[in-house]
Order: sequence, then C-alpha cells, then structure tokens
Amino acid sequence: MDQLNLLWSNTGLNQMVPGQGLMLLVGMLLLYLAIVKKFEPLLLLPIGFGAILANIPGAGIAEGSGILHVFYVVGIESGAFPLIIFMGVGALTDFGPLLANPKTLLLGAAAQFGIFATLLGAIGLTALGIFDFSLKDAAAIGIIGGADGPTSIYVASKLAPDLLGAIAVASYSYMALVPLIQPPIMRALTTEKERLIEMVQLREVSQTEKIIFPIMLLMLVALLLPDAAPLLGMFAFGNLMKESGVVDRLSDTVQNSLINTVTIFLGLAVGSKLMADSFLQSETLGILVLGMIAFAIGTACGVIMAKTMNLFSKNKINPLIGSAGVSAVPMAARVSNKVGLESNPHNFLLMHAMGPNVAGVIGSAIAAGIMIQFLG
Amino acid sequence: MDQLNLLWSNTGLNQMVPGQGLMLLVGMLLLYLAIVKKFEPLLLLPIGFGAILANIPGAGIAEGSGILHVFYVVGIESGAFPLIIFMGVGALTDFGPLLANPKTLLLGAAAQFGIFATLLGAIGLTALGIFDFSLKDAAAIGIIGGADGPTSIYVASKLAPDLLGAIAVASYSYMALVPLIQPPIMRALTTEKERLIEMVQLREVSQTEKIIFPIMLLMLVALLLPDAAPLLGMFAFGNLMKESGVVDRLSDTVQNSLINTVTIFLGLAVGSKLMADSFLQSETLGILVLGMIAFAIGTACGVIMAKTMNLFSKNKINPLIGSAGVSAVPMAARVSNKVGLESNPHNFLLMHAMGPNVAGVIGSAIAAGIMIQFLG
Amino acid sequence: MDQLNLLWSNTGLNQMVPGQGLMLLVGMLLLYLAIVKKFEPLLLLPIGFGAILANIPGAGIAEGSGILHVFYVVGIESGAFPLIIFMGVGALTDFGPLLANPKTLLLGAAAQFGIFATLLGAIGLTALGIFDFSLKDAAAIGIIGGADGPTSIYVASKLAPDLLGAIAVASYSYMALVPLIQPPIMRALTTEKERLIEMVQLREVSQTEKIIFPIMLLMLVALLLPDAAPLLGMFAFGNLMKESGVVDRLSDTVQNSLINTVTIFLGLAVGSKLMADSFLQSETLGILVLGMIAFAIGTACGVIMAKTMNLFSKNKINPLIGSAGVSAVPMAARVSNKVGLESNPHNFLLMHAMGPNVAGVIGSAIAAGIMIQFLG
Amino acid sequence: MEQQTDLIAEAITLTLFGMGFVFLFLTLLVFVTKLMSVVIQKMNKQSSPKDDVHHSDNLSLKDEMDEEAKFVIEQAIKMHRGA
Amino acid sequence: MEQQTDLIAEAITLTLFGMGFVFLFLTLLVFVTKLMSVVIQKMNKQSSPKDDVHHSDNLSLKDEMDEEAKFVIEQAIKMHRGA
Amino acid sequence: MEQQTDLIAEAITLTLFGMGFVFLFLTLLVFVTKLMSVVIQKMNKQSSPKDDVHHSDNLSLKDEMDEEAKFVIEQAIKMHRGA
Ligand code: NA
Ligand code: NA
Ligand code: NA
Repeated sequence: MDQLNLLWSNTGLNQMVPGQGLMLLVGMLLLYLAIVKKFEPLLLLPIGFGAILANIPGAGIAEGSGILHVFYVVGIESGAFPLIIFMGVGALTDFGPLLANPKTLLLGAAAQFGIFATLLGAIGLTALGIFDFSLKDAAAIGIIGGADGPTSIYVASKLAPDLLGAIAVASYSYMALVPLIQPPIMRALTTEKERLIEMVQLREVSQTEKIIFPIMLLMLVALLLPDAAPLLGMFAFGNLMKESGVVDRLSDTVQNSLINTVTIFLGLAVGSKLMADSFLQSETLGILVLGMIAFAIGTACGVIMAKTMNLFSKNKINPLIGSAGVSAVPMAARVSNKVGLESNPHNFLLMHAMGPNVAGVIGSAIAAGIMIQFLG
Repeated sequence: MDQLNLLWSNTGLNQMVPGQGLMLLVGMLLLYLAIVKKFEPLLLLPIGFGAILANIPGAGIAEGSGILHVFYVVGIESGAFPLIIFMGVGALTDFGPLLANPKTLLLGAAAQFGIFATLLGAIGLTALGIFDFSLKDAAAIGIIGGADGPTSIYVASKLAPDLLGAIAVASYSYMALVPLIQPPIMRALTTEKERLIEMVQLREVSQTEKIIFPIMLLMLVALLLPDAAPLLGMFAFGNLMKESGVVDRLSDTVQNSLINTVTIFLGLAVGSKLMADSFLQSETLGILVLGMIAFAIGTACGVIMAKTMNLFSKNKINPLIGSAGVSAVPMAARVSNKVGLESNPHNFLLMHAMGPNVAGVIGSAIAAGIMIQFLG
Repeated sequence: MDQLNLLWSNTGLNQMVPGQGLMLLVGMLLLYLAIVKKFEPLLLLPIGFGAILANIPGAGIAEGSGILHVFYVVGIESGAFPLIIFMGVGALTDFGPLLANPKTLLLGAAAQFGIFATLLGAIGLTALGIFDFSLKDAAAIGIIGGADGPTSIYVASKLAPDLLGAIAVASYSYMALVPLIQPPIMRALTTEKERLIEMVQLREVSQTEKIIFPIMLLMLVALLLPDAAPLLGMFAFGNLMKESGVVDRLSDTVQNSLINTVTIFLGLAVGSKLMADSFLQSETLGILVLGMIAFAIGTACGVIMAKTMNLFSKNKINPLIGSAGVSAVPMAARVSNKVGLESNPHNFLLMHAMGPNVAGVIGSAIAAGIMIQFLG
Repeated sequence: MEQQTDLIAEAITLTLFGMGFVFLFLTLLVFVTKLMSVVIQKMNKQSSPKDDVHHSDNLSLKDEMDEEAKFVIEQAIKMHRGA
Repeated sequence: MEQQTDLIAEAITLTLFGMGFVFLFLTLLVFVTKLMSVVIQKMNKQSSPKDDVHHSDNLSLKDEMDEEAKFVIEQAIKMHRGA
Repeated sequence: MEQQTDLIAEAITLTLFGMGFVFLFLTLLVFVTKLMSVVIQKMNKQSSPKDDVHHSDNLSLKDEMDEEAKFVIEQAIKMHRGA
C-alpha cells in the first residue's frame, strides 16, 4: 500500500500546481504557433517543447542536474550558444547589398531607437509603480526591439537572466509577427508617391570588398566598443569564413550541422527558463507589451529616417525599406518588398531592403554592447 | 641507465596485470563481433575500441583527466549522451504502424516482463548467495531485457554506474543476437496455424495524428510518471521535429551528424567502463547470463500476450509479432517477418511488427522510469 | 559628462597598449597568409581571427569567462580537440601505400631527428644564455619538427602551455611552407641519378590488412609506450572506423562535420593564446627560428636515411620520398612527387611518398609520447 | 536472512507495481490514441469536401499538364519517325 | 521618489548616449566602407587591363558556346515547324 | 654552470633514448607489419579457391545478365531501324 501511495504521490497529477498546468498549455501554444502557424518554427518548436519539459511536475528537468538546466548552464550562461548562432548567422549573411549602398547603414541605426524607447518605457512603468524593472531589466527588455534572437538571449543572459525566457519568447514571436506588425505602420507613415519610388539598381560588389568588410567592421568595434566584440566578432568571423572562399568546408559545416545542432539545444535551454514560478509574473505581461511597442517604434523610426535622408539626398530611397532596419532577417526585407509591390507590381525592393536589414543586425549588436558596457 | 630503467618500467609490458591483458582480448573480441560478425557495429566498434584504450597499462585514458573519463563524465554521468541518442531515435521512428493498430501497444507492455523477471532473478541469486546484487543493481540489470541500448545506459548511469560497462555490452550484444535468440522461442510457443494468421492491412495514418501522438504521449508521461519524462520527452521531441515537417533542417541534423557524433563518444565512454578491475568480476558473468534470460522471457511474454489477446478479439493478431515487443528496433520486427515467411512466403508481417516494436521502446522507458522513481 | 568619460575610457582606442596593436597586425597577417597566400587556411584563418579577438583591448575575450578562454579550457586543456582532430585525420588516412612497402616506416623514423635536434638546439641556446627554455619548453618546441599540427598542440598543452600559441602558429605556418623549405634541401642532398630512380609499383593491399594494421599499431603502442596511446589510439580508432566498412555513417561524420566543427574551435582557442603579453617575447622569435630548423633537419634526415637504406637493399628507394617522412600530410608527399617530376616527367612518386608521409605521423606521435613520458 | 527476505519482498512488490503500471500506462495510451484518431478522422472528414475540391482542381491542372506533355512527346515521336 | 527620479535620469542618459553612439558608429562605418570600396575599385581598375583580356577571352569562348547552343536550338525549331 | 651542464646532459640523453626508441618502435612495426601481410596473404590464398568458384559463379550470372541486356538492346535497335 505504501508503494501505491508513493507511486500516486509522485505522479505529475498529484504534484501539479496550477501554474505548471498553465505553462504546459503555453508550451503547447508555442508548438501550435510553430507547427500550424509556422511562426519561426526553428526556434519556437524547441522553445515550446523545452517549456513543456520544464513544467512537468516533479521531473525537475530544468533544475539542478536536470538535462535542460545542464544545457542552459553549459550553453547560455557561458554565452557559447548565442555566439555560435551569431557565427552561423554571419556565415549565412551577404553584405553585398549593404556594400553597394552603405548609407542604408543609417536606416539600421535609426531603427534601434525602438530599443531605447522601450527601455525608457520600462523605466517609466516602474516609476509609475506598475512594474518593478531595474535598469538592467529594462535594457534587456529593450533589446527585444532589436529583432534579433541571439542578441536578445545574449544580453538577457548577462543582464537579466530571470527574464530570459520571456524575452526570448517575445523576441522570436514578434520576429514571426513582423508581417502583421509592420505593414500598417509603414503605410501610415508614407505617401503613395513615396511608396512608388524606384531605386537605382545596386552595383555588383567585388569579393575583395566582401572579404575586407567583416575585418574592418571588427576593427572599428575593437577600437570603439570592445563590449560588442564577442557578438560582432563571431558574426564577422562567420562571414569571413564564407566570403574568403578558402575554408568552404568549415563554412558549410557552420551553416548547416553546427548552427542546426546549437539551435536545438539553445531552444531547449531557453524553454527551460519558462518555468511557471518565474514566467507567470506580471513582469512577463509587461515584457510582451513592451516588446511589441519596441518593434513598432523601431519600424517607425526606420521609415522616418529614410524620409529624412531623402530631404538631403538626390538619390531617393524608398522609405519602405526603412522598416527593414529593425533586422528580423530576412522577414522584414520581404515585408518591405511586399508592401512596395502593392503600390507598383514591378518595383522589387527586396535587394535594396537587404542593406538596412543586415545593418539592423550590426546596429542592435552595437546597442547591446553599450548596454553591457554601462550596466554589465 | 636510469633512463632505460624508467623507459622499461613505464612500458605497458612491464605494468600489465593479467586482467588488463584479458580485457584487451575482450576489446578485440568486441571489435571482431562488430566488424566480422556485424553485431551492432555502430555501438560495439566504439565500445570495443574504448575497452582497449581503457585497459592500456599505465596510460590512464579512462581515469582522472584521461580523455575517455572526460567523455564519460561529460556525456554519460550528466545523462546527456543517452538522452540525445534517444532524441535521435525519436527522429528516426515512424509511429504510423502503431497508430494504425494501437492495441499492439499491449504487446510492447507484455514484453517488459522480461525486465522484472530478470530483476527477480538477480535478487534470487543474491538470496541464494551466488551473487551480491543490490536492488538498484538488479533493476539496472533487468533493463537489459528492454532491448534498448540508451535506456539501459541511462538507467545504469543513475542506479548502478559500476555495472554500466557490463550492462551496455550485454544490452547491445543481445540486441545483435536477436535473430538467434528469438526464433526458437517463437516457434516453440506458437502453432503452425497461428503462424499462418494473415493480418488486415494497416490503414494510412494522417500527418495530424503523427504530430499529436508524441505530444500526447509526453502529456501522459508528465501526468503519470514524471521520472520517465527525460527519456520519453527527448524521444517525443525528436519524433515531433520529424513529423511536424516545419523544422526539416533540424531533424536532418539530428538524424545524421548529431546522432553519429554522440554515438561515437557514447561508445568510447561506455568502453571506458570496461576496465579490468571493475569488469572482471563474477557479477559480470551474472549480468551476461541474466541479460540473456531477460531477452528470452521478454520474447516469450510478447508472444503469449498476442495469443491471449486473440482469445478476446475477432481481429486476430499473428502471435509472431508479439516477440517484436522487446523493441531492439528494427531487428526484432524483421525477425517476426522472417519467421512468418517460413510458414507462408506471402505473409509479410514487417509493418505489423513495427507497431509492437516501437511500443517496446515506450514500454521499457516506462519501466525505466518506475525503477528510477522507486530506487533513484 | 561622466558617461562620456566612461564611454571614452572604455574604448579600445584608449585602453590599447602597443603590444595589442602589434598583435592585431599579426592576426591580420595570419588572415592574409590564409586567404591570399592560401597557407593552411583551415587552421590559420581561425587562428588569425582568434588572435585578433584575443587582442581587442578591454574585451577580455581570451581571459576569465571570455568565450575564447572557455573554448581553450574545454577543448585544449582537456586534450579533447587535438585528440578528436587526430581521430579525424585517422579517418582520412589510407595506410595502403605504407602496408605495400612497410620499410618506408624507417624514413618516417629518421625524419623525427628534426625534433630532437631542435630540442638540443633550444637547450644549447639556453646554455649560451640567449634564451631561457626549460627542458619541457625545448621538447614542445622540438615537436614542431614533427610537422603535425594536432601533435604539436597536444604536446604543448601538456608541457609548455605558455608557448602553445607560438608553437601552433609555427607548426602550421611551416607546414604551409613545405613546398618552399624542402626542395632546395632535397636537391642538395641527392644526385641526379638518385632522383631518377623509378620504384616498383606498389602491390594492392587487402582490406583485411588495412583493418588489422590500426589495431596492431595500437597494441604495439600499448605494450611499449602507453604515453603515446591517447594520440595514436584516437588515430587508429578513426582509421579503423573508415577501413572496417561497417560504420560508414560514423566515419563520414568524423571526416566531415565533426572534424570541421572541432577545427573551427581549435583554431579560435589556439588564437586565444596569441595575446600580446605572452606572445611578444623574445622566446617567440626563438621558436620560429628553431621550428624552421627542425623542418630542415627532419627533411634532410629523411633523405639521408633513404640513401642509407639503398646501400643495404636491392630494391632501391628514390631518396626524394625520404623528405615526406616529416609528415605534413599530404603536402610533403606532393613535394616529393613534384621534385621527382623535374628530373623525369614520367616518374610519379606520389603514392610511394605517401608511405613515409603517414609513417611520419606515427613517428612524431611516438616522439611526442616519449617527451610526455620523460617530462610530463 | 531477514534482510534477504525483505529484499525479495521488495523485489516482488516492485515487480507487481512495475508491471501493473506498465500495463496501466500502455492501456491508457491505447484508449487515448484511439480517441485521438477517431476525433482527427472525423475532423478531417468534415473538412475533406473542401479539400477534395481543391485536390481535384490540382489534379485537373496536373492532368492538363500531363496532356500537354503527352502531346509534345507524341509530336516528337512522329517527327522522329516521319521526318 | 528621489531614487526613481535618479532611475529615470539614468535611463535618459543611457538613451542619449546609446542612440548617439549607435549613430556615430554606423555613420563612421558608412564612411569607412565607402572609402574602402573606392580604394578597392581603383586598385581593381589598375589591375583590370590584364584581367579584362583574360575576361574577354573567357567571354568570347562563352559567346561561341552560346552561338552553338543558339544554332542547335534554331535548327530544332526549324525541324519542328518545317517537318 | 653546473646546472646548465646537467640540462645539456639531460637533453642529450633524451635525444639518444628518444631517437633510439623511435627507430626501435618503427623497426618493430616494419617486421610485425610484414609478418601480418604474409600471414593474411597466405590465408587469403588458401580460401581463394572457394572464393574463385564463388566469384566465377557470380561472374557467369553477371555475364548471363549482360547477355540478356545485350539481346534486349539489339532487339530494340532492330525494331528502331526496321520498323
Ligand atoms: Na536589429
Ligand atoms: Na523495449
Ligand atoms: Na611527423
């Protein structure tokens, strides 16, 4: 009889607290979004599954020597997983469009205002007594506006590990929602005439330029903002492996089995931070709302920056590519293209939008470096 | 002269104890089985080689900071390797036949009696004073009857790390011996008429069912037996990645480079537990004998269960597929098919046997969870 | 204003010491050699990039919890990376030519004199008061003459971790320079008549021999020099996986994604040892000079050994294949072939040179084992 | 001696509970799986009419393409023989 | 209260310095990138005469092959129509 | 001074023993390898007669299949020309 009691007392049914039940549903919601709605499935499927595993009552998979906690400590606390992903993203990035039209870097700069506006918002809500975010928390939340998953995770692991789960989920969810969030803002801020602007075709960029650029980028980071060097260093390294053309077998592995493997374990480890007691806080709701605002402001600032640049330049930029400055590669660039085609079905903005799109990656890594330097 | 003495005193020849010489031969025997006899070479080749490395006198490769010991601590003590392999097995598993005929799950249940019978046997031998197994030891030995390598290793690493080497070797060896162990038992327990039973063709299973099943399985585990959640969770995760169809690049990596890489290091690490002083014990002989018995009993119970089910059901099951319930995927299913073809060369049982075959994986993971819950 | 001061005080520009500036240039020089000159780019590109990252002022990427330092501790201090690379090299090695003509093993032995001559040289320079190398340092430097990157790194990590950066850079650089260093020495030590020697065609080697050889090699190591067992064990393991033909999926992964992944992280981790304060020492210059001498002496001894063997044997060896005994697989064998073709455009020595070439790998691993046994 | 009796008793208990639980779990899984399959098949049937139309559309498009391909191939064969 | 004013002040400072630095950095990157491109394009132009010859060789070879392909296709069309 | 003499002495000893051992080891490996090859080649020769029969069986089977393929192709060509 004792055995039966023990068996029953150890079941999940008996040990479950309401929060865990809710989080199991949240995990299944993430799986639904990933599988049925195809929202960033590469990340949200492992995160969702990790969330389910982490909230199985009595299993302790995300605590102590549980396997998800091991993945978290080894891969995220050390910074290794986000940095390796960044190397992979670098190896998948083509700086060609950016090099053909470098001034689109400024669009990537402007869109980072979403990050800082959100930081201000989070601190404002704290001042109003609605939430209780520290400056570190606020900075980590702001980075959601950078629309860059690994950067968000990296910064959160340094500044606000308790919020990492919510921040990562918000980051990837909103990246998936870019096609819904951005178009209304883009249409509201542009005139039909602006949306019709056709841009001059991009020149072809030589391999030499593509090889020098990542090294130059890293040197500038080294001289001006060393705290951004891990992120942008690995990014530049991945890109250099690809563009140099002399280590194709390494570059292939980085772009395939390595980034895939790390993505799986990163996702599971992030999911392990969705445990009921730390995720089911009013703060999480704040993070979700603030993250959405961050995306919207970033989008708007990118568009406005493009319009401002047109005031000073003969070579007009279609302001629809400004929204791509938030990064969310390559989704945001596709959105620019799609909204552009609505006005003129022959005006393909995709390649033009890739410039600000990858500039946005650089911009948020710089913003991340500043946050870490001031607060880390 | 001192140097020469030192050189000589450090040679393996000088330092070798008889046990190590014997273990080097055991390692070579495993290599022979793997390479010439093709017994589960993916595991037995690395295990055999690891055994050789571990028994090189004076090299200390499997101790302290020796590389095999590092692999063992990092990969097996943490539970990571068997769990990652289980994820890979999940990504390689097709639950279709099981979903088309769910009652074959019961065959997978019955075959687990091999596990518990062996546990009783081990305790019985202890009671008789022949061996000295604790209950934990007995449970870990019993799991050999589950015919599932990673499950055996996982349980042994939790309950009886000292016996891990012998248990893993027994587990993989007997899985390779399934085509020899099972047919006589199957023939002895069935009549020719039973062996001739033709089963109705399996319906096609929709993708939706295949996606829901792993989630449902995990939920059931979460509610009833959280201690089985790490094993079955990773298994379900791998399967969901495959069936969801939205993360094919992750699923491909899991099925190939990831599972291969982990298999190599798992094998070497298991081999490191074949050091002479811990392996050359009378217990090892007991484990080998008991493991064999576990397989035989599991096979028999699967067949008997199928015959019992036929007493209560119109839709007759060919009892030859019962033996596949021990798992040993896909070898046991092929054995069912082969023995069936002996009686009727047009009666293909392979797909029907895949149902109990994968059910056996679930069944032994459940049995493993119970062992860990009661004794871990 | 404080913020502005902080920002400035944290820039790399402000924190940079001259040594770091110089090392950034060294890093870029390595990238130049890798990308433009195609000097062993698989290693020198990651090493060069790692050197740049390690010398970014204030970033601390190669110290404490910096990611490159983590890679170093996890992968090199543990010995794992060089050993895994050695496994990969084993899986890429064909012992066929060696088995067809086993006496070429002696060429691989002779070429190791470069290692010991360099050790003597380093100690001599210390005796003269020019440098200050310990016996361990001298041994680690000598291994550069083995022309085998992972062996050099493995030995340096055991005997002289402070010199690891310089030793690894010298090792890979000179391996890339083999086509420049070796031919003058080869021509100087051979007569035209000797260079014209045509060798009898190699017999075909059976798969059985290829399977037994790595096991036999390991057994000999186990009996005579256990300290070489980790290196040669992993090497033999990789080779056995390839030749056995029963674990092709493991062998493929080892030869591709696994060796590529480890190469990337090994390179970055080695680069992290090129920090200004430890690299910019007069010792580094000594290492570079001694390493070059080691290569030259090894080459010469290989050629002389071949000529000596011709004095005692009817089956004449073309002494040009002696230089391949330094290893530097497959570059040194190609050099033998090329210099041979200069004298007789129909005399292809490539396959004949592959014998001493892989023998050189075994030879330096044996030499490494002796160093570790006497000094480790 | 007593200790060993205890050990045996424990082993027997573990076996009973263990096998019991394995059967309980897998029986439950049988029912839940069957239930799921029934529900999904019903849902699919409800939505299938639409699907069927869609399908047949696709098929007819494909058929057209096949017709075209057939025609081209026939013409090619004619040319080859006749010319 | 005072603490919160401090917090807000800090946040505003961080925003000002942060956005300022982001713009500074990326503006610098624009200039450096442009400079690099100009330098490299000039260097390429200097070395291009050699390259051009090489290129035009390649092109003419390619042109010939294209000519051949064109001819083959035209003949095929003629056959198809005429026969 | 004495320390350095010691160091040099040690280095020389290490060199002598080291090179000696390298040669010893690889010479042994030469002999063992040759021995292995001889043994394996002898064993292969003993078992080869059987293998040869087996082989020739296979070959003849393969030949038959080739014959068949040849016949089919010839018939096809005939059809193609004649028809
Ligand atoms: Na961004
Ligand atoms: Na099983
Ligand atoms: Na060598």
